[in-house]
Amino acid sequence: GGSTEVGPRAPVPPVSAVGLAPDEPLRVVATTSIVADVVRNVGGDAIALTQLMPLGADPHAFESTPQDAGVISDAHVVFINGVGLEVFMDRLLASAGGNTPVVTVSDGIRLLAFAGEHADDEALADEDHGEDDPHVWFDPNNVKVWVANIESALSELDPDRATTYRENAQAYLAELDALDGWIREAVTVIPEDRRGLVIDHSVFTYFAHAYGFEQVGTITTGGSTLSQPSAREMAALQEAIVDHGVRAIFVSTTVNPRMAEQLARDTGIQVVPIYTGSLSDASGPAGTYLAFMRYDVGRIVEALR
Amino acid sequence: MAPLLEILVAPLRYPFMVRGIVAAILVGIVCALVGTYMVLRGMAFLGDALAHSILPGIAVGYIVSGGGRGPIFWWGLGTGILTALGIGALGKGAQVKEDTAIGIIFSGMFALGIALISTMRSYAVDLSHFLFGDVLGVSPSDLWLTAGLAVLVSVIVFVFYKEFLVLAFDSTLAETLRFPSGFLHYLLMVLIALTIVVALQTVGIALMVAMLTTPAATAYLLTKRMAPMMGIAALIGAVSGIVGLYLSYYVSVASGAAIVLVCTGIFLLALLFSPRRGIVRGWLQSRG
Amino acid sequence: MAPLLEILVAPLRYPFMVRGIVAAILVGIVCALVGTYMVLRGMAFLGDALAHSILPGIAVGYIVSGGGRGPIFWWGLGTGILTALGIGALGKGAQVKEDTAIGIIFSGMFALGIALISTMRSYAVDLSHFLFGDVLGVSPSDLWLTAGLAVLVSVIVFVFYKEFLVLAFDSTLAETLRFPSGFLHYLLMVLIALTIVVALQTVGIALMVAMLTTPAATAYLLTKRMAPMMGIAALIGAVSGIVGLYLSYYVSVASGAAIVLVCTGIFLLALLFSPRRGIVRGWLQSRG
Amino acid sequence: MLGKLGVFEPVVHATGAAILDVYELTVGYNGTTALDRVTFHLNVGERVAVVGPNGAGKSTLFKVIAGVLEPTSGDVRVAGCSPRGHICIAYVPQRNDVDWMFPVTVEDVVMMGRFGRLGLFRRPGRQDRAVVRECLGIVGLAELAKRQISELSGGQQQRMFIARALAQESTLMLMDEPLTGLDMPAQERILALLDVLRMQGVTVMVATHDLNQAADYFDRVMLLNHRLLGIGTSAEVFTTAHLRDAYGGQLRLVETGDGLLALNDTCCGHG
Amino acid sequence: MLGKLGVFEPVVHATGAAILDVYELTVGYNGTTALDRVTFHLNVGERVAVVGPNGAGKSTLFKVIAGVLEPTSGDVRVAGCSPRGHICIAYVPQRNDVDWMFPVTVEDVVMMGRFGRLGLFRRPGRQDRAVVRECLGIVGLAELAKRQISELSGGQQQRMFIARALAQESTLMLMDEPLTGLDMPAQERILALLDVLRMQGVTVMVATHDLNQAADYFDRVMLLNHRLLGIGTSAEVFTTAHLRDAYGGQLRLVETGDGLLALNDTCCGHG
Ligand SMILES: Nc1ncnc2c1ncn2[C@@H]1O[C@H](COP(=O)(O)OP(=O)(O)OP(=O)(O)O)[C@@H](O)[C@H]1O
Ligand SMILES: Nc1ncnc2c1ncn2[C@@H]1O[C@H](COP(=O)(O)OP(=O)(O)OP(=O)(O)O)[C@@H](O)[C@H]1O
Ligand SMILES: [Mg+2]
Ligand SMILES: [Mg+2]
Ligand SMILES: [Zn+2]
Repeated sequence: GGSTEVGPRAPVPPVSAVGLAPDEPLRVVATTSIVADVVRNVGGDAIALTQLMPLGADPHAFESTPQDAGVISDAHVVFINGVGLEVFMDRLLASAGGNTPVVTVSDGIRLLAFAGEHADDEALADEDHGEDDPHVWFDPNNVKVWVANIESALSELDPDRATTYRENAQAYLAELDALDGWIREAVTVIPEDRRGLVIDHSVFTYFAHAYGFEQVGTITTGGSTLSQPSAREMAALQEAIVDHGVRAIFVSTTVNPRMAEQLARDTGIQVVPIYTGSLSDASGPAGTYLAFMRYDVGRIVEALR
Repeated sequence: MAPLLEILVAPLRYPFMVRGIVAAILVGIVCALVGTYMVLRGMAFLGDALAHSILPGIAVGYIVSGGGRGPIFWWGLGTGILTALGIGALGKGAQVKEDTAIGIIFSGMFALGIALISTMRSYAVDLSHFLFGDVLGVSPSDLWLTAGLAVLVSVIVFVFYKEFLVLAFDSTLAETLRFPSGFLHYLLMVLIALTIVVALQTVGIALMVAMLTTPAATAYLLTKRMAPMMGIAALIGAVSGIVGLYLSYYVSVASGAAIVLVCTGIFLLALLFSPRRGIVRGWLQSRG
Repeated sequence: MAPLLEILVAPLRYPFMVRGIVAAILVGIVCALVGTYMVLRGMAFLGDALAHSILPGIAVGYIVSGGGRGPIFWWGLGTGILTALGIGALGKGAQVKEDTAIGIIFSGMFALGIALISTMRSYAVDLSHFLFGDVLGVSPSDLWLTAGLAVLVSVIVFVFYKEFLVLAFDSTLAETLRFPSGFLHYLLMVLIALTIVVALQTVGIALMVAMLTTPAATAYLLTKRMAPMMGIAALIGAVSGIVGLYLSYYVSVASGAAIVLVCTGIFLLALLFSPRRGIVRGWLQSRG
Repeated sequence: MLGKLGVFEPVVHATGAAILDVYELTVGYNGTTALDRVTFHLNVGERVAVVGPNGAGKSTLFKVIAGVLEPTSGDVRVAGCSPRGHICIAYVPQRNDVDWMFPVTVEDVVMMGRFGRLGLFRRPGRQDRAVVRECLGIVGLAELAKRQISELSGGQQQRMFIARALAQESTLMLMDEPLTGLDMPAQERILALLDVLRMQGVTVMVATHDLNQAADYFDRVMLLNHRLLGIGTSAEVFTTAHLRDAYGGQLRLVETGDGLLALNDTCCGHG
Repeated sequence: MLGKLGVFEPVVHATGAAILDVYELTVGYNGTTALDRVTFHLNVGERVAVVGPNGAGKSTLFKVIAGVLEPTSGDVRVAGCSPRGHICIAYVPQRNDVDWMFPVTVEDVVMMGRFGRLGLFRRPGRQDRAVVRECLGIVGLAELAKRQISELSGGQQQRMFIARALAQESTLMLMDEPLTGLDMPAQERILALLDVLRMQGVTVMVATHDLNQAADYFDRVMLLNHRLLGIGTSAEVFTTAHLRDAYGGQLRLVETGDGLLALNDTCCGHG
């Protein structure tokens, strides 16, 4: 597969510079640990970053406390993934956010419909965001859009440190390019006929699209961890696993692996746990976004080669 | 400023805290009023059931409207009222007990909702939100809606106090007094549905069930008359809302959970120390 | 092969279908037996309540065990039994009605669970699974657990049939016959808790509530005696499980939802056409 | 507002009409026939005792007249209208299936009898409270007015429901075995009350199993066993043939000056 | 298995002892005293009527003896043991708070009376079914045996509970106003049954409001009004002074050959 073309630059919401004291950092909030990690890389020491969702949280379900709301209320800017991932936060942001600008880091990414179907232009034109897959970070090229969005937002809020942000962003973009290259290299060992991916819920849409895989099927249909398959879909998935010679079922660490385990047992393949919606803690194997991608791709390669 | 005052005032800096407290008080009062009837008629679970039952309505509303919050609310409300009327009809026909009627319709509707969602193949129907609610995410317009509801429910409960009392206590008497039993029965069901759907918007299922049941049950331990029971229940509901939110602010517990826990705590105190039916009193009596 | 036979056999090619059907039948039977008592005693909601109440146990189990599935199950079971005993004590003390006791403890425990989880700040405890369950994800060892439970519950229900009957119908008689009412009451609560926690593992809350309530209520419309009521309920539970899974296979509806919908459908048929209390019969009678 | 919709509309009596007309009334419970073509009339101010064996259909008759049960066929008119339209019927059922733990006091329950006369929006006033106090006094519960209802003895509960029926100040009182569980002074007081009610033009129907009470305290008696076996003075109705029809041959009968009397005890043997 | 744990263990009677000893029994409901230091004894085979005004404490006494209510102080011994240990007490409560829609037939309810005699694991046998049929015959419900219990009239329900108590074949029967709502032939039959029970050595305590019945059909009468006013033959107990104490001055008293009799009707006036 070729490189994903980056869509038009995101129209960052009109933010204006906030007056900061010389050594006062910009107060920044990010929702998931993955968004937070990218923001940290762009902002560096110049910002005071708060990550809203704890490590290991399923971003599809989360409840906030008054502290969370207070943090948002006191912040200069909030970065969210968007694309319907943090549905729970709409009202919290509307309520506590008040004047706090909210930046959707995924703005400008070319979105794909979930469940493995490649987005065609029709789907893009369709304003129905419920059909878009929110798991954009499985393609580092999408994260490059994040970086651009984050950098421009931070710079406009805090023009004095714009240079720092630009330098940090440049450095990190380079690392993302390196990651993209590394992934392309790593997956070459997987033969063409083994590039079928099965996963608990539809997180591999962008990964498959970028690196020449096919998301053969998911256990829960739709993009949510919160639904249940029918017997027909399970049967179809089992057939697909056999037909495509799928070697493994990947399961998020935050999701119950029961169905996957049974299906794997019946078809004689293995279950491989990976990280999807959240990083591990710093000492774990997926403490940063870069490590997270390397870890997951490592597991994929290991399982499918 | 005195430290205590400081403690009380500090959270009020945030407008969302103020809105949350107002919402919790309003919901606490309305739920207590409506919940009194539910507790007395053995329908404590109607809240939980209705909240789950509106799922298919929400799913259909989502499909039809393409995801707008407004239409989904009205679809939910419509389904809630229809379900409440269905439960009312099934329970009134005396074919099955009221709680069984609730159970059947609840699980049937919920299953229908899940089936619909599973064919929709879309996840945007925000289930977890309905489960946990989010009293801190209450918008000013939600607040107006809740306040409007609170006034409506209070007025109806006040106007029909006599009639609802007789209906709940002795339906044969209601018949012989020629009260329009059917109308009143369904009016109460609609009131309950209205309360639940609006409360759901602001506070979520778990919190709502607690607000419907626990204050009314606590008040039941403390008085032997209906009107004071409603008053005490409303007071407990409101106090739990305030204390719970402060607790949530200072201890950092999820706000809905904090309110429920305060509520449950008050119930336990009443259970132990009620002058009328308290355990401690019974225990003291049996010893001397 | 005849087309009908082909239709019946085709899904059985998949081992998960066979396991799912066996699990649905077992759970259907056990829930029907236990559910009969729940429906007759007006505790239709105990299932939903207990299922939610074990949340704090699961949370603590998660913290203590560091996420192992086995220990979490036992923590859940322990919490379930404790909660059931607590509800039993509160309802037996006659301080409040049984359904109110259930409501209070349910919301209190659920809130405690949410509070615990929100301080843990980890959602690794998988809530959605408990809500929807997955009868298609049943493992052979789950199946053995369920079968063991089915045998245990059936034996106890059979052995204590007389005693449970008297206890449910007329507790004063149970006292004068010197049945160990307390022991039996708590035994029944423990049975219910056991059923619920095990069924939860296999089928999830929504399905379980339906299996506890709907078949028993349907049977209630069809017979005027207790033993046949249990038998018919068990039959309906088992049939719903089988038909529902075939439906899920051929029509592609979420499996749990399909089972519940079949179950609800049978109830509606009984409601319309029951020879004893059916609506159609009543209507025919009133016309001539 | 609801009055306009006809929901709470009071019914104006057709003057001069008999207060109660029952015509060819038949009631069946799936399969069994409880009442079989029963026809009779009551005049304003009459006191009628309804007697008959267990399962004769007495309670069924009362329920239909009170409007809480639909007849299978036949016609019931209270002051010329259908019973469903009436708010001036007071009914004491044989068994009160109420929740005894309900948070109401004795006083509250009796006050409910007044609710029919208050419209929507009106709260009970001073006069209503006076009536309630008076009715409680009549049944001898004045001292227990503030008790929660579960704290009453069986007879006290029964008295409370009689007081509630009295508080309704209705023109037709239906009391299904109201003296059940009352001690003798209380029974005397209720029976004495019948005279007062008659003076107020209240029509009273009472079901009872005590044939002597029926003969002594009521203007007419009605003997029922699914069919109406007779209605008239006790001398007309309590004939050997009628009583045999109703109770079978097991009743001890005693000849008195006024006619036949059936006895269930031997008190007269002492006299 | 449970028998070993002492849960289902039957109690062996201390022979020769009085069947019931009540000593200084006091029962208070929060605040009010229902029974005040009541002491008496019953011998095997006696038939005792308990009379007293509403709220006298009759039902409270029965509940304590049946073991369903804990006394505040004092002692109750049935055949020398505490009532909680006994399975040979049959108790017909004044009000049966059962769910009438429960899926049981009349037969099933009467069969429940037999469950005390069956151990764990045993199912009712042929003999049990015969006893049930017989008891249904005695109360005249044989034809309604297969009915669901909500399909009974008030009197028929009461008969069913009496049949259940009979089916227990116990040595001490406590019946709290059992004749409530029964028609006269049925009352006669139950009262006639008392003789049969006496021959079988069954001790019977019956609460009633009918002083004449109490005097005529029972060996001894007990007059209760919170305190025990008297226990003995009706001539000893039903004295003007005692009855005044119990009922106040409102009772009409008639002098008979046997002593004083209290009347609640005027039947003797006719004779
Ligand atoms: N649960 C209760 N709580 C408080 N007081 C009670 C309760 N039950 C009964 N009482 C009171 O105790 C006294 C005795 O009641 P009990 O039921 O024993 O009377 P009784 O002799 O059976 O009367 P009746 O002839 O009306 O049945 C009465 O004054 C009654 O009001
Ligand atoms: N819900 C019901 N379903 C079926 N049959 C019923 C029902 N209610 C009453 N019956 C039957 O109808 C007949 C009349 O009953 P009803 O209650 O009117 O008798 P009653 O004269 O009041 O008797 P009692 O003196 O015992 O109160 C009885 O044979 C009874 O068994
Ligand atoms: Mg009757
Ligand atoms: Mg009594
Ligand atoms: Zn996801």
